[in-house]
Amino acid sequence: MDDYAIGVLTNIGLISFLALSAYLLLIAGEMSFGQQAFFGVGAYAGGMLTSMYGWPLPLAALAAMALGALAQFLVGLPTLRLRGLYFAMATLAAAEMARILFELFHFQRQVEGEPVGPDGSQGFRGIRWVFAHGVEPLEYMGIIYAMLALALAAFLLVERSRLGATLRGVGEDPQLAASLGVDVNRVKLGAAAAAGALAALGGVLYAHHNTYIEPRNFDLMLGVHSLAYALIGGLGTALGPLLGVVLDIGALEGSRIFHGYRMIVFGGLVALLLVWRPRGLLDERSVQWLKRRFS
Amino acid sequence: MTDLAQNTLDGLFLGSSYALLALGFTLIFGVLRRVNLSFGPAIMFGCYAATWVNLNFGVGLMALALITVAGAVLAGAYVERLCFAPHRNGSPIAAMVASFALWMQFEELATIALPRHIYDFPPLHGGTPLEFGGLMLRVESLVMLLAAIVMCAVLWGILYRTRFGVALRAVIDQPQAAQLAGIDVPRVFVLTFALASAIGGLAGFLIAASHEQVTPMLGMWSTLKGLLAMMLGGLGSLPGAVLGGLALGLLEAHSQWFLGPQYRDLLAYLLLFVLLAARVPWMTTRSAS
Amino acid sequence: MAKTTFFLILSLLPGLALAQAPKADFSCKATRTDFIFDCTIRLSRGGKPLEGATVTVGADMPSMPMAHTVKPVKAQPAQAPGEYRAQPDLEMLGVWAVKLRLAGPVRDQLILHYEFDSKGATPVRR
Amino acid sequence: MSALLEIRDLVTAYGKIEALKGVTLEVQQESITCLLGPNGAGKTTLMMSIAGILKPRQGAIQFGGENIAGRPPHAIVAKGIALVPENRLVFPTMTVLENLQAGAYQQGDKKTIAEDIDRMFVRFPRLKERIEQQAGTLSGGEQQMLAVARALMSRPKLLLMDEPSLGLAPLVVEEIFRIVTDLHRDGTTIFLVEQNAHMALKVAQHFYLMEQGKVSFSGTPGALAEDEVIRRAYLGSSKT
Repeated sequence: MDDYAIGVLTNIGLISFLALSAYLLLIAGEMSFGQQAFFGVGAYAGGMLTSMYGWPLPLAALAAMALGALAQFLVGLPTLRLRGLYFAMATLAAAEMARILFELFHFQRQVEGEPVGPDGSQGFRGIRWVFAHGVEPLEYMGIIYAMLALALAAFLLVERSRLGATLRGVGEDPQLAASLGVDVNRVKLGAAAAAGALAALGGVLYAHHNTYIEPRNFDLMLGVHSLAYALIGGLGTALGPLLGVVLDIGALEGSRIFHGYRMIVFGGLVALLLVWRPRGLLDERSVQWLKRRFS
Repeated sequence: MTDLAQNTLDGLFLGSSYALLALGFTLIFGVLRRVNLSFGPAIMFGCYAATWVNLNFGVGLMALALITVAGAVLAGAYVERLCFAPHRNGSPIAAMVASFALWMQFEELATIALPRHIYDFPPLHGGTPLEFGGLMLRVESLVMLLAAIVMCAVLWGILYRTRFGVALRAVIDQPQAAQLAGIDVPRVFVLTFALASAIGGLAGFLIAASHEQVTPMLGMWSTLKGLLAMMLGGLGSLPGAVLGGLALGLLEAHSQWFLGPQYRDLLAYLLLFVLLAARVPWMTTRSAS
Repeated sequence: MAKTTFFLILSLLPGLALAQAPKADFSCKATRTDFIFDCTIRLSRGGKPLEGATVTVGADMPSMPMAHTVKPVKAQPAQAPGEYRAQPDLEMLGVWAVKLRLAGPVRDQLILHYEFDSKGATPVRR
Repeated sequence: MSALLEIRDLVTAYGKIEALKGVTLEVQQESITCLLGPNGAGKTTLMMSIAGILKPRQGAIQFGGENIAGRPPHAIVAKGIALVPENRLVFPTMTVLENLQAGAYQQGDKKTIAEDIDRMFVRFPRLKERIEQQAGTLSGGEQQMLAVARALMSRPKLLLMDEPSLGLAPLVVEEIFRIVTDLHRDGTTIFLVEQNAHMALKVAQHFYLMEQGKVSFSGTPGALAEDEVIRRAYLGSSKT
């Protein structure tokens, strides 16, 4: 596979974490415009730990995930009682605040005689752990997809379990779920923390792939895109969001046929697709239908 | 002391542009119970259309204003047909994501039509700003404030003095009862969408004239400011939209003076977050599931 | 995949095994065809020109970097030692995060921000 | 007397679930026709299908010599049918006066509207006292009256009323039924869906019983012993 194909596949893998993160909140009944902020938290935290404090990547990833989960938990605590657009706008506000805080965040340390670390809007250069440890692009892509497979396995496991049913129940009808004794808020906060961790994991992997991050990478566009991927791909299964990402980044970006007109084609395609399937390609109904056919 | 007055003045001018944007957003949200993420990009389309015509044929200010408004209404109609009409009794999220998809289209269309990052846009009055009592006053800002006031009066007149206004308020209040009262609700949707797009187009023209430039970021900027002002003023309430816009303008003007642009935006978002988290009454009266 | 398992063990060892990072200066001129630029790259490491590296030049948009990527092009070594030439197609003007991927004697990646316009590219210092 | 409204084999479905499984009935000119039946029999679906809120899948609705099945609500109001919907649906933030003006939306001439509004205030004096009040702040009975008045503002030939007595105190129910008889006396044809079988049978000249989306009985009050009617209206006729 040439460099370009690896690059596209790596991008698909990285954004899929964000799409899964938005999907997890969507099935819990909450629409978030802010997952890019936790993606950013992961990127910054992971990058700092490896390039400023010499932590190994796996450890830094775990720490970043914990931080992402904590951050989304704290944002969710006062806002998860809000519904629909109110919650979306609260997450938008929180994410834009995070982006501006990244712009104001200057914290560097001398490593081998050179300042390393976030330098506000100049960004954060030199996250070179992957290169320093001689990891080939193909191998790094392997790691990303291994992590993604782990996340997917967790999703598919949860979806079959009682927890998965509770989650969807809370998403579809919180009052009904509450009347059945479900602590709706605790479930939503749990889902939010997990979504934060997922986004942060994507962030860590992105930072080390790109070796450079800057606040503008984590703007509203990324957040609304990940929400769109989850919805286009379908809310019926965790594979839905991945389908959304593959459709955009894979098919159109990779194919380069619509060279330069890609967004016009993709935008029109998405709008028409949503008219035909308002809950995405792999929505709940088609997933049930597939399960009946193949089980 | 004059700084305070100057900032308040600038805040009012800035706030009036936000108020116009919020009015457009609120009209669409009030009637359709949907968020149109392509509201800002449709305005940008109008501004880019005017810039393109100006670059190739050189037209006067009035013509530019008309082209901007017409472009915004045209783009708005395209968005309404593709994203909102099909999802009328469907899911609000689908309609919103569809409108986001068209935002991508408008943005790429703009960068293709006019590839350079920034294009000039003629100001209303090229000369030095007016001055009285030690306060600087740009013509664009004055016209912006006047436009906001006139638009509020026009909207109030439409809403409370015309048959269409009765229909519009009825649809906002109880869509099914409006149908039963014999109101052609789909037609009200289309006309309201056009009205909101026209208001957006006017705001876009004045914003571009006061910034004296257009960039592809105009779509994102006007969407964010419009949404922010609408939420601050109370989702779905037209007077709220105006108050929200003015409040946001004043907050930004003053915080920019004391804290600089980054803290200004940070403060605006922090205010929205805190108000939402505290679930203040005027903001959460209308349920927006 | 023995190498990956070895890597996993290696990765658990803390320590700052950060090799000396290479430096690059980068300049481009517009060509007759739209959005295609003729760029020269001078690579050095620890002050000495870096020769014999295989350099690929790619670029991302600062906003949504994973979605707007440009097909990377391989650079050809130029006359002077440590100097390389490439003709990337950027599809759009504006600010790009140019991504220089190095392989061969040293494996690394450098990200440099440039504003591309109809004449050439100027470094961006925000 | 000829039938003002004729419905033949009407089928309306929500997705795959057929709420109306082929309904056939008539409403005679200047009559009060009443429709009884247990919850979920499809009474409201029938009303909404006539008013155009729901699009029937099959069947015809003949009114004024034309099949209006599937026409949009505003066209049906123009033809002279007005529905007083279940739980009233007033415009809560608009005043009583504005609610009436909304009801007269299709009436172009301002003078006629003013006259009609005055006539409403004669028929419903309590609304006159509340003229500037927001409809949302009225009591249940007053909102019901406002909903009836709003429907009358479009000068309908046929008035559909979907459970007007729902959730109202007995005294207010009396008043509502007195309004129904007054309207009938003044020549309005009324098709009334009602849970309160006892009251409904007192005012109606003809009634239908509906169960699981089909008409199960048609006749004049007294054709079926009242307790039998009530039993079937509430418990359905299946002999389980």
